[in-house]
Amino acid sequence: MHMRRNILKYVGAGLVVSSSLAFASISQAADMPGVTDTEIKIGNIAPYSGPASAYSTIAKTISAYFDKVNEEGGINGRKVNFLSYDDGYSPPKAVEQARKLVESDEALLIFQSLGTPSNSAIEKYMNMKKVPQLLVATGATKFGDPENFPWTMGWQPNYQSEGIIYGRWIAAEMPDAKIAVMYQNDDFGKDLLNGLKTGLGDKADMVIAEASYEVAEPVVDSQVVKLKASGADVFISFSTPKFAAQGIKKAHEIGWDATQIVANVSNSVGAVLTPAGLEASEGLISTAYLKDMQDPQWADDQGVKDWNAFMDKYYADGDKLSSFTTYGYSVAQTMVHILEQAGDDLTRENVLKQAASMKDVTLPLFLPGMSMNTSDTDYFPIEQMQLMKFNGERWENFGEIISGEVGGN
Amino acid sequence: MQANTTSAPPQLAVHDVIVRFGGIVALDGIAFELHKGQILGLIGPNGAGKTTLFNCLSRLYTPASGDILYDGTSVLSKRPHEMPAVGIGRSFQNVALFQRMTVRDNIRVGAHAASRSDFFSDALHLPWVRRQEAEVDATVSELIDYLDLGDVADLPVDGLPFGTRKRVEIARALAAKPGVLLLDEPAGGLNHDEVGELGRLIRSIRDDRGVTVLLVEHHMGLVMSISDKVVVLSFGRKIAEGTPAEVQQNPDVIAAYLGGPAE
Amino acid sequence: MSVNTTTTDGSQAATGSAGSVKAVSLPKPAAASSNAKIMRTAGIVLLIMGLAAPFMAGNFLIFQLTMMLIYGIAILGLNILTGINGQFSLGHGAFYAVGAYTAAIMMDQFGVGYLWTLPVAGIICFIVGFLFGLPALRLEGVYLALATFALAVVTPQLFKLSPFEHWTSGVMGIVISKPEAPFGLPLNPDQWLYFLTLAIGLLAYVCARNLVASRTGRALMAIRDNPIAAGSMGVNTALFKSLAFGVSALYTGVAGALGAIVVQYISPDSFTFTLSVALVVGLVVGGVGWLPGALFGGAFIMFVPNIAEELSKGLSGAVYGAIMILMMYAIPTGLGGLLKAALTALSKRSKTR
Amino acid sequence: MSMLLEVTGLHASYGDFRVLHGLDFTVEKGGISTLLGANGAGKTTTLRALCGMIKRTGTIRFEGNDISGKATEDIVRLGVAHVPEGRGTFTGLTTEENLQCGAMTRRSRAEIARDLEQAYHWFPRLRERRNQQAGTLSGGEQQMLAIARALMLRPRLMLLDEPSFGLAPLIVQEMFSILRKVNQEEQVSMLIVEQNAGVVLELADNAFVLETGDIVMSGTAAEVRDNETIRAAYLGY
Amino acid sequence: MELLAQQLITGIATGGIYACMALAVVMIYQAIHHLNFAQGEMAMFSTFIAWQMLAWGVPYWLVIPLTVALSFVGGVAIERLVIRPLGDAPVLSHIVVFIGLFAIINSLAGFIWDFTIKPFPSPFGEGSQFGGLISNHQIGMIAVTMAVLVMLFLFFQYTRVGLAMRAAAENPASARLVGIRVGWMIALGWGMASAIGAIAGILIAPIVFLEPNMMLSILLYGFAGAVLGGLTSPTGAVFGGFMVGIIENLAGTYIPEIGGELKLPIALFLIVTVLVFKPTGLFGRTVVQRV
Repeated sequence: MHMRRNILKYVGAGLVVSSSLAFASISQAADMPGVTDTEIKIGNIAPYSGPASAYSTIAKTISAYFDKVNEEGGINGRKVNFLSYDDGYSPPKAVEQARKLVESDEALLIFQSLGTPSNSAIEKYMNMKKVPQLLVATGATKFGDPENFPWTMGWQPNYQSEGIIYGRWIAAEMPDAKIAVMYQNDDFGKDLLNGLKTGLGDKADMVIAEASYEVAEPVVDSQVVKLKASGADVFISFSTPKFAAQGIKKAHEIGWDATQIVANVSNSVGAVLTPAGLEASEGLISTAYLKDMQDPQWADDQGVKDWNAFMDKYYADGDKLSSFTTYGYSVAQTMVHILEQAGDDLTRENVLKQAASMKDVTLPLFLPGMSMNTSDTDYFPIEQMQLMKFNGERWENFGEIISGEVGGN
Repeated sequence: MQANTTSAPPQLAVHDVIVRFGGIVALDGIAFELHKGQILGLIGPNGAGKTTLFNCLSRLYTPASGDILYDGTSVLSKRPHEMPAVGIGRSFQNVALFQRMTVRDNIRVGAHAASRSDFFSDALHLPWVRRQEAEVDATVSELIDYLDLGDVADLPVDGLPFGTRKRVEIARALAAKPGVLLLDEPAGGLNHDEVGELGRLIRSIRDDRGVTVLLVEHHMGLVMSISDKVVVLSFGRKIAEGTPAEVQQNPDVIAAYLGGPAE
Repeated sequence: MSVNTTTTDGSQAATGSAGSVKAVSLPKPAAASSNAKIMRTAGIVLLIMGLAAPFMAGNFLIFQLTMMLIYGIAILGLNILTGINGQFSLGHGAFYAVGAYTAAIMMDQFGVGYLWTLPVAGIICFIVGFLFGLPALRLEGVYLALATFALAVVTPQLFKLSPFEHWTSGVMGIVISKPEAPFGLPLNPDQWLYFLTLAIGLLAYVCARNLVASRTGRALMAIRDNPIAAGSMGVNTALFKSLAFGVSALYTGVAGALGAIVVQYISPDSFTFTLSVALVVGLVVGGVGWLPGALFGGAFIMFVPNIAEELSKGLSGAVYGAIMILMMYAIPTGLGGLLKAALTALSKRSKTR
Repeated sequence: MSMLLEVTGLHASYGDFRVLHGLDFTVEKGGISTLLGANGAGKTTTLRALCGMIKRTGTIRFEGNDISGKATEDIVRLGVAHVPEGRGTFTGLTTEENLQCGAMTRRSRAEIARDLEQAYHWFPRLRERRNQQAGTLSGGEQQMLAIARALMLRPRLMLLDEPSFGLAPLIVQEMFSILRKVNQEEQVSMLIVEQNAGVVLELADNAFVLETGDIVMSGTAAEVRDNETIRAAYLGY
Repeated sequence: MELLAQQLITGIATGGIYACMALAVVMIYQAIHHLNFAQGEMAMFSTFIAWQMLAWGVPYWLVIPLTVALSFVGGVAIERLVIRPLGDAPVLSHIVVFIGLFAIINSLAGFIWDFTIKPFPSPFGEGSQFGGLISNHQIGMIAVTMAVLVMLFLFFQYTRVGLAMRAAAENPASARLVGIRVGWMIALGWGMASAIGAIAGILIAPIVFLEPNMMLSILLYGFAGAVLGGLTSPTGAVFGGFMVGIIENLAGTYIPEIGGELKLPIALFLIVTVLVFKPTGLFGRTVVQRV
């Protein structure tokens, strides 16, 4: 397995190098689908309907952000035409929408298509068509594989690195801990769990109990009760917001006095901790790369103020409590950055090249000290996170900014 | 045409059949015999158990005890859908046709037990299936003529008058070429003329087609005019058995059922 | 005795139980032959359009048309079960999924050629459907609807199960390569898959038609209309109902396998209960019991959501729902029912002439 | 004698099929009329048209009010009880609940209780089955239930569609004597469709003969009974 | 052993949610003999209305009766405006309309209130019993469910309207013939189902948090509970709801390895098994139809 991957890597790297050389010459031909002198067509696929429709907030925020960009003159004079289609979180529909964007609308690229299944479904097609599939909205590790899929790139820290960070931290700080993990039974939960075990290294047997849940379940009380019964003193919840909130609340109710960790996607003060109860959330540990808007410590931060102004003006009915809005805001800024870097050479090849050559790019909502870096072999823009602890009122960052190191090598 | 001699074994024999529903005894030791070529009238007050007995004969119910023999062989091990193959066909009290199918298709279903096919051959419409279909169609056409259903043969039965539907039901039962035909109140809802016609039809079915008939009916005129033998049930028991004339004179029957001189 | 076709008997209508499936029966008698001619002409025109389409349309549209045909095949299978045999299923997405996974696993794990996966998917789905049909025998109406709905909900979870992960790749799903046209045919893969699907769809349709017009089909319809009477006529209702489930699942399973090949990717999320619900919607819109309706049902579930999305993104669900409801007002018995009414009117006019 | 029900020019159709082609007939206050006719003549349709179960045109006057545009339940509330073909049993309800449904439009609990007793008195079979699910009753028992349920309405007019259907001769006699009693003691008028022409012509005051949607003969029951053709077709002597 | 007791109690608490929904399911089934797939969404929408009123500062004790009343009116309105025009269209057409309603309500709620989860305050306050295994809210919820159950039972069994509703659902044609206004009975059924749904929603939201998709799976469990107990029996539905909760939790806890993943499949499998042996559910009556 390892052997094969290495070989593939070399072959793949060779291909990328040779093809990027080829691009350089072609790009002069100004073959720029989706781009005119006044417009850049950007495609997007998001679940506006169906069970995952909560995530559509991200696409709505992005759309609002491009409105702002357009109003302020666009990118190098070109307005962004943001075509966002609904796939209802269904892979076959995602394929249809991707083909529509590429073949019918002739978009320059697809940006922030959401969900591991949907992105998996279109990944092969996008690479065959050589259309960038940029900054996809999933933390699955597979979307940082430039050897095999040079046209597909992620954005957020991948789930596995996040898991590793928790594992390392527990192994170092609480070597005698007994860990119980509740995880969502999909790639997100499983990647985090695997990362955790990797991070724990040879102490992986510290995990004494695991309980998965399905997104279709109404409540996770049973899982929490079961995990408490294992006698664990660390409770890790690799869950999406609703279930994380339920977990925190239930653990508090049954008086489980454990160190609790929640995944980054579920650490929003407004959308998770408040519903779960701030008292119940005290002492919670998580990681972050973006500032939490509800966190009073950022009240005077310029980036946060700008964000607030943006929300008020361009996305007034958006939910400021939702971390999806900050996420969408930041990822849209990243996209704008890449397009700006590409200048007037808006060929697919050049845009991809720009995406794959970010150097210490930072964003207003990043935690201080964080930046994005990519290269031909590193397709994980954000690899840094910082641990933090909730004091009953706000998150307190602690420790160093940590780099996960799954991708890139 | 009179009933066969006693030397031949009965075509249908009911031995001490008992049926219970919960605590209620619906049939309490019913026994009678039906010989080939006979028409037997089964009468009795409402709720006497006539339809229950029919349902036993067509194996929709299983008696708690007793036996039912067809040509000397017990049919109790058979399942309902095997009864046409055994030789017992039936009509239903309230007419149980296939509403959305045409008259012709209804009768074709009647021939189901008399033909063979499988999903695969049918889906591919294999030659032997076609040949068989032709045979079935011939039988069905003959029955349509026999029962004078030509005008309505290709209409869905849903909109047909009650009397017509009763004839369709008889045609459907005949399509299986039964040895014994169970008719459940075939005269219900028919006027005098039509009842007369029905009587002639039932006789003809017996005489021309050699079908033995077991008839449940409240129309005394019909029962008494065509039956060779009449069995009277009341509250799940057999209270009388004999020729129409004998039964009509039976005081028990008069008290329980006929109520004064019959029409 | 003169026959008056007009008097209707009320007893059946009055006692009709809530669980019964009303189906469209197309007009028969008198003008049947002229109606048949109209239908045949329409069919031929449609077929010619279907053959020409891939040379006129872009690949994206061809892909959509292929998916439409695939859904049509699945709905055809559902129609055999629901329209012809009268059994509800809100869980046909499960059979679609089984077909898709069968094809994907065979291609991914064993390198089997895609064409071979289709019959295998059909057979496996037949078996699964038949086996599911056995307990389903005991259930009627809403109870059956719910049992099948449960099947639809559970199936994607089963494909995620860790013990099967080696085969199914769990939540990550399986990526499949798109087949090229064989024999050096001058077709691109999209066109080739379209024609392949069209051919299979035609075969499926012809078989379904034959089946309906046969002894088997009559037995199935007899069970739908009156199971007890059907039994008394010698129809082994248990066997036929289970077989109907099996055959129906076979159709849907083949559609699933085709769907996997065309979409080139499957995962548990591809086959949530919304797929089953969509198939039912397609069935009803096309016309329960009317076989060609499957094509229109397929078109509805393929294209109407896109139209709804065009109309309003934020409220696309609401628009789609509203279109569905309006369709039911306009044609409560589906397109088949509408056609029936139209043809009846037509034949009456020709009769009076 | 004044008319309780006056029907003029009654047309009705099922979908596109015209079934009734302009019927005229009456039921006297306190009287009994009967509709005779072959299968498919439109007898059942006439009853259904009268109480608004199918689309119809023409004038239907009940106690002088035109009810031809009214909905079934409103007609029933005026005091018209219909014993339908096929009995219309609420199969999942008990026998007694079925009977109580019959009195749904009435207020006085005491009267209802008394009428319930009366119904059981007339049909003792129903008392035995009072807590049984009505669907488990035999065909004839359900027919009794249907008639008893109609009586629970305390109707002024009863429309009876083949009340003797599936009943044993003894019960038929009893049932008709009950109908006669109800008619005489409580002045309930009736319109009866019945194949058993002999019995019904004895009970009825007037008779109308229906053939494929048209009334071809009408008169007093005695007149109709004495008609040669009728005797041959309906009475058999 | 302790874990068993804990899971049993948790199962009862969770089952209370299902029981609550199952009751609403049975209610509509009694009224129209259909299963309304949009019922969960209607309940969700009602809960959002309650939430909105609370957000506007309307006091809690006023919000509940207002919401229930509004939901009743809403249910009647949906029947009159959406369902009634369908007339006697086939069952499957009704199902498609229910699916359409589902899509409309879900989409509308998301459009108005967004998809982020919202905390919903409990009418019974915070706090819990049995070492936190069952919160005061859940106890209150179970009590309310029981109370509604008793009221429904009395309504259907001992009132004339209840009898009229059952008759109308069972045989509309005959019901008209005894003077029952079938159309209004159906509308009333929708209203009551919607009102009970609103109560269910308000009781469930504090536990699962309020969001447009909150009822998606709960409705399924509600169906499962109702079917297990028998669609004709409110008592059965409540019992069935609790059973589903308990079975699911025990399966998830005690079946090693795949137990957690198979919670729902096992619960549904058991239900189908029950149905195979008792096709009308544990408490359901078989309606005998004579041949």
